[in-house]
Amino acid sequence: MIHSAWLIPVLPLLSFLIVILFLRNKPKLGSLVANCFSLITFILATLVLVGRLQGDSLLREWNWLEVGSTTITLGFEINALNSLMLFIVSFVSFLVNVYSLEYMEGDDRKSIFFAYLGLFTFAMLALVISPNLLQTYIFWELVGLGSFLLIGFYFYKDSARAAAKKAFIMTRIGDVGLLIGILLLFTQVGSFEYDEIFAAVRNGELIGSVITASAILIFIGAVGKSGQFPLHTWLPDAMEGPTPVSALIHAATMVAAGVYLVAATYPLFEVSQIALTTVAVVGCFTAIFAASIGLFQKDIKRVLAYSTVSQLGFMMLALGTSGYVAGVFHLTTHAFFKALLFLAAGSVIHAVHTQDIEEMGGLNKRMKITSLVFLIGTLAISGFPLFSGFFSKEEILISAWTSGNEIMFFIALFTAFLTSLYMFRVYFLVFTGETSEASSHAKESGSAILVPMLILAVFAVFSGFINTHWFGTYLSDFLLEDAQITVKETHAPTWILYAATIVSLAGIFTSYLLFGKNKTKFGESSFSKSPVYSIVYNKYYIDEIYDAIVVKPTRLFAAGLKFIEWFCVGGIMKTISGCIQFVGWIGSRLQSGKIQTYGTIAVFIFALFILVYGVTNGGLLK
Amino acid sequence: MSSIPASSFLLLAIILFCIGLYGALTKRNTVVVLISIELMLNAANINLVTFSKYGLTPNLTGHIFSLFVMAVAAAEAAVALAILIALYRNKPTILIDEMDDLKH
Amino acid sequence: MDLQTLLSFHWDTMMPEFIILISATVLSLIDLFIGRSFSRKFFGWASFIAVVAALVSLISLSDHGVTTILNNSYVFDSFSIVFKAILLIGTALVILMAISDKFENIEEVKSEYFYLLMTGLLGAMFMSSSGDLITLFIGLELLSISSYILVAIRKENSKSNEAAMKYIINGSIASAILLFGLSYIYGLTGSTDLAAVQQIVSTLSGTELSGLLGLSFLFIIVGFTFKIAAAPFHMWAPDVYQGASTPVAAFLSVVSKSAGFIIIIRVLLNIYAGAYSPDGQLPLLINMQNYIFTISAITIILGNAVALMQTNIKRMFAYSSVAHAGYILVPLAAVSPLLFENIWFYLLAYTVTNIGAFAVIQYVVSDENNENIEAFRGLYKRKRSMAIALLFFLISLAGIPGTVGFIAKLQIIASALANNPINITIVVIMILGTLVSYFYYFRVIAEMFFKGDRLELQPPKNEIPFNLIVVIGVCVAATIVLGLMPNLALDNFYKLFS
Amino acid sequence: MSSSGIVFSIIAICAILGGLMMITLKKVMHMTVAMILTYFSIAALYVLLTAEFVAVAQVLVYSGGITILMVFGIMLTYHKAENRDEEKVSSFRKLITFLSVATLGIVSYFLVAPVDFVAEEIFVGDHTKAIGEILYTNYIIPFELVSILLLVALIGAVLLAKKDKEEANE
Repeated sequence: MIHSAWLIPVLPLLSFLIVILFLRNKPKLGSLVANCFSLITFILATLVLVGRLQGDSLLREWNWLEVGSTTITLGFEINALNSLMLFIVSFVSFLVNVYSLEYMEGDDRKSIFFAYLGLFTFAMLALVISPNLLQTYIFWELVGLGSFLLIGFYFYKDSARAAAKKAFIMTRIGDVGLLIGILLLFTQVGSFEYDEIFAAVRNGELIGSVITASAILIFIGAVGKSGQFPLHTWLPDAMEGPTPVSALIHAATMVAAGVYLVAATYPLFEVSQIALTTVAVVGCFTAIFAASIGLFQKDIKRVLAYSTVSQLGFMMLALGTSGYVAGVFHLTTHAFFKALLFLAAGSVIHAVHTQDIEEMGGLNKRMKITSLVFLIGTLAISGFPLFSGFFSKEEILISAWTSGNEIMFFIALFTAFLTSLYMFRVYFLVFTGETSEASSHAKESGSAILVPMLILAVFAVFSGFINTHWFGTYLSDFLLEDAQITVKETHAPTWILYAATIVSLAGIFTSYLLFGKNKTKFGESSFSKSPVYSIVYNKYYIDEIYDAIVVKPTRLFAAGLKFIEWFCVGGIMKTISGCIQFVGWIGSRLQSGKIQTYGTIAVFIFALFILVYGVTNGGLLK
Repeated sequence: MSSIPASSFLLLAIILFCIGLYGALTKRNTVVVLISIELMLNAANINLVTFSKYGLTPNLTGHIFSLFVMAVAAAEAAVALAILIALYRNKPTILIDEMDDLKH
Repeated sequence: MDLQTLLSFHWDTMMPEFIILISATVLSLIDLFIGRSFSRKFFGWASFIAVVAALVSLISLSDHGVTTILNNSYVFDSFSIVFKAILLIGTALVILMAISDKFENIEEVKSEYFYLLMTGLLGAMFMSSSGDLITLFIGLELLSISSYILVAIRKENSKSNEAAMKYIINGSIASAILLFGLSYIYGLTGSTDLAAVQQIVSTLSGTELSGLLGLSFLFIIVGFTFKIAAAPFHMWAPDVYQGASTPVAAFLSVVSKSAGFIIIIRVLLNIYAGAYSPDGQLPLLINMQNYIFTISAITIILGNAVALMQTNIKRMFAYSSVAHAGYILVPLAAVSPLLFENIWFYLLAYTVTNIGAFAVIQYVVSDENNENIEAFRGLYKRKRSMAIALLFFLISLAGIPGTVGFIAKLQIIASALANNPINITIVVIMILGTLVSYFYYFRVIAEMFFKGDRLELQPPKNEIPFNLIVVIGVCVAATIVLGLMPNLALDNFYKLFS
Repeated sequence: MSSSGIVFSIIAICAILGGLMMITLKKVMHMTVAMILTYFSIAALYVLLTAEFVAVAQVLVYSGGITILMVFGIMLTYHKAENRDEEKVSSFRKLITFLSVATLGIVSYFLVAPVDFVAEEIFVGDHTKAIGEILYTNYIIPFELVSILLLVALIGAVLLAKKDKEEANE
């Protein structure tokens, strides 16, 4: 089975071509065909994963292009990491396909939507099985194109257009870094193959600064795609796409591509402490930064988007602190529970036709199953004991602690607290309390929406058990089997486990006090102004305390970060684009339409050349 | 005859080339601009003919080349004037800096 | 030399040139003698057939072996075959485009159009197939003068006249500068035969004369930058493309530019690769690399930055073609060992994508009677096939994987870096330039796919003419097929050069 | 200075003077006359360089053909504006042009100065015949190509300069 792994990306491509060419105007048939293909892809991927579990890695390549003495190959590779990724991607993609059957009902471009899903899945799967950096880059770009199409799916909305464009451009900036990194490696190694590059690194053929530079450049690519600071701004905006797309792209797969890339090129990072530290710092900062912004969002999808950014930061932090397994592990569990959360959010949006959580409320009576699965997802992401997120987050905390960087560890711990705080905020505001006006007509979604969610819920609960210290570290053993990295034996202090548990519970409890009991809404000017008569005095007192010690500092912190974002990121972007625009402006001003101006400019530059030549080579000064 | 150094001829060519270039870039009348360009071509011809006589291996190729250049120059001048006349029919000006509808 | 010697040359290798020459002459005679009322519609197809016949005869000659006629006046070698093929393909496509060229609803295409395109092509072919400075110069001028007239051919239109005026004045200045440089080459070597020149310049080492040789390099390269529309002589391009009719703009941006690169390779490599610099160390070409580097960098930066500002689609493509000239100069600036194939493949890629794009532009512009980018608004809903075709061309020009444009850029970058890692500077400039180019290419894509209210959009007034369907079909197919299987073209290239 | 040196100096001064007058005089007709002076000086220079045939061609093509062409151009496009003051050209641009051209000239001169080739009598006998022979054997290809070029220029000039019949009737 493993030998025909190349079929896995080809099938979604076929689905894309068939649907876009022949079934454009047949939404029923088109979506059905896409689903069939998606199912077969998923089955194949599962078989390949099973095959890899029992067998060995595989590498197949064909010559594609010859540039002088260098041969560029195309091929595919199956190893532990990417067989796992294949499974995750095709699995989530399949569930999203099923889910969209109902969710996209009535849209007259339903077929096209499914075609795009196929294109995107193709690109992502092909990215994952690439055996060399060039092929990775090609599909990396194609993934960007697919997400561009899907984010801009509702292109008649200005905001969707702007978001699609922003996503494309922002990730392109990262891509340029990646491309330069790849080319830098190419100049040094003379090959794009992962294996050859890693071999060169192992044999010490590359000097340290080159490794560091190329690792950081590759990381810049990952920063763009995985929405890390400072290139994260496109990800929340990308929520303009249909919700199933958000679940697929902006939770489970595409944004994970950055993390995957860092993991796939890990041997490179491993030997450069500077690169690792960069990854860790950026990840850590992104985690807390996004979490603190997420706390104050009102749009349910934006909260989830920021939480994605934050969780991706966690993964990067893990990778940066030598927690290779921890990073991949969290990537796996996150794919399940975040897809679940998005799908559930989609179900809610589908029912209440608003995305503002402060307008929702009391949905647990009307949408029992959705409410349940959302709760499961929330518990998982919050790291509630025995849920999947609990184990993977613990791994990350352990790797942060054992790397010896206490500050990052405590930031991560605090972020874990914030995570449960803001995620439960969503849960409490949306599902508990009085039924709001918007929610009063909500109906539970149909089975095509519910079944995928329930399946994902099962995974969100249990997927953590693939790597625990109690039952066995299956994932870790599997991944380290053929990953070309060195593993450091670590002894994690047990108190981290308790600390993680306490932090998670504290977050949930705080959230309950703030949002479950009191329905604090940040939308009102301030909550000290909330009507005194409606609440009992001592509750009010608690509110005050929380307001003073938690909410206000966090809000201040968030404001500060927002400022940094606006100032640094925006400033740099503005400067660069300003420079280009300035050059363009100068250029078009010089283009005065007057023939002789053109000639004068040409002769002026010509004279400069001649002057420089005369002085340097011509020996004019001798 | 041989008392004139080759560089005198070459210097003269450079001077005429520069005069032509300056005229081509600053004169407003299109016809004068065209004349200036002819002067530049003439300067190149002086070089060619000089090198025919003074050179590593003097030969007649320079003469041939300069004859070809003359033919080309004549053709270019004819086409340029035809374009000028066509232009003049649509927009009665021969001032070169007034031909600036296409810009930026 | 008697008739016997003259006849002993392999004149048969000039078959493609003869076909073009004879058909151009015959067409001009027919044009002269048939009546005014007689339709000249068949001119386009006749000249198309002639160009295709020349291409076929060129291919049939491909295993003929190297032949030179009359002291390198005419050289038939692998270099000339592969580059002539590009020129012929480009011109054939442009002629097809020109058949249905309409301007301000004047149906009849001027008959002169076609034989002028053919004489221009003839000049370009001699530029790629001559080893003698005089012939090269005459070929260049033949191409230039034909182009000047082609730009001016819409003589009722003052924009067209103005464009032609700009073109001819800048062009004449550039060719005077070029000629001045060539005169020094002749002076230093006493010959115009490139093979002889190459031999003699290598003996000039260490003498003070190599200073003059370097000077001639600057004159020549600056003269040539006019033809390829690179900085500093690029400023005519936007104005001329805008003023000229669309097929002529396509001709200038593809065939004329390719011919410019061909003559640059011919002249610069032959003369300067074997010469010594004034310090007597390296080949002079290496010494002068910095100037090509600067030209290339300025061209890329300026072309892309100014393209961002444009609202007229033809001007935008003019600046984009300026930027592409900058990319094609990169292998020269990097003196990469795979220079020929890099430039050749890039020119091939550029030919099919750019002509395809111009064909779509021609259709849309004449249908909407509007040259602004807004003319493309909602094209996807109005004429789906056109929008999708243009999408392919644009992403190929932008260099997105899966298209031939990507392979071409990749080759240039890879071989520049493989030669010498120091070239990373120019490669980074090239990549950043490409990044900027996404903005303006995607503006057109966004305009076609994302904008335009379904209700407000008018369906296109005219059907797509058959000839444009052929052009666009061929170009789309080439863009994709060569993007996926570049070896189809490259194998043929290697076969000739091995 | 030898006699040929004196002759050369006079010719050179005439040529440069003609050029300078051409770019400083105000009236277009005066400029044309200055141009003829330069063309004749250059022809004399060719004689000095024993290039009699080129000299004759110079007189015929430039002083004859091209000058008349230019005069026709001036006549056909005669316009009052032509005598408007030349000062309207931006003096900044003039300065830039002047500096560039001067730099170009000076640097070129320093690079050209070391050229110390000595003159040789290249060909004893009839230059014209020799030129003709070379032209029709070695350079037959560019020669034929030039004939096409002239044909193209002819067609182009007629095409562009003639009035279309419909227009003429209106």
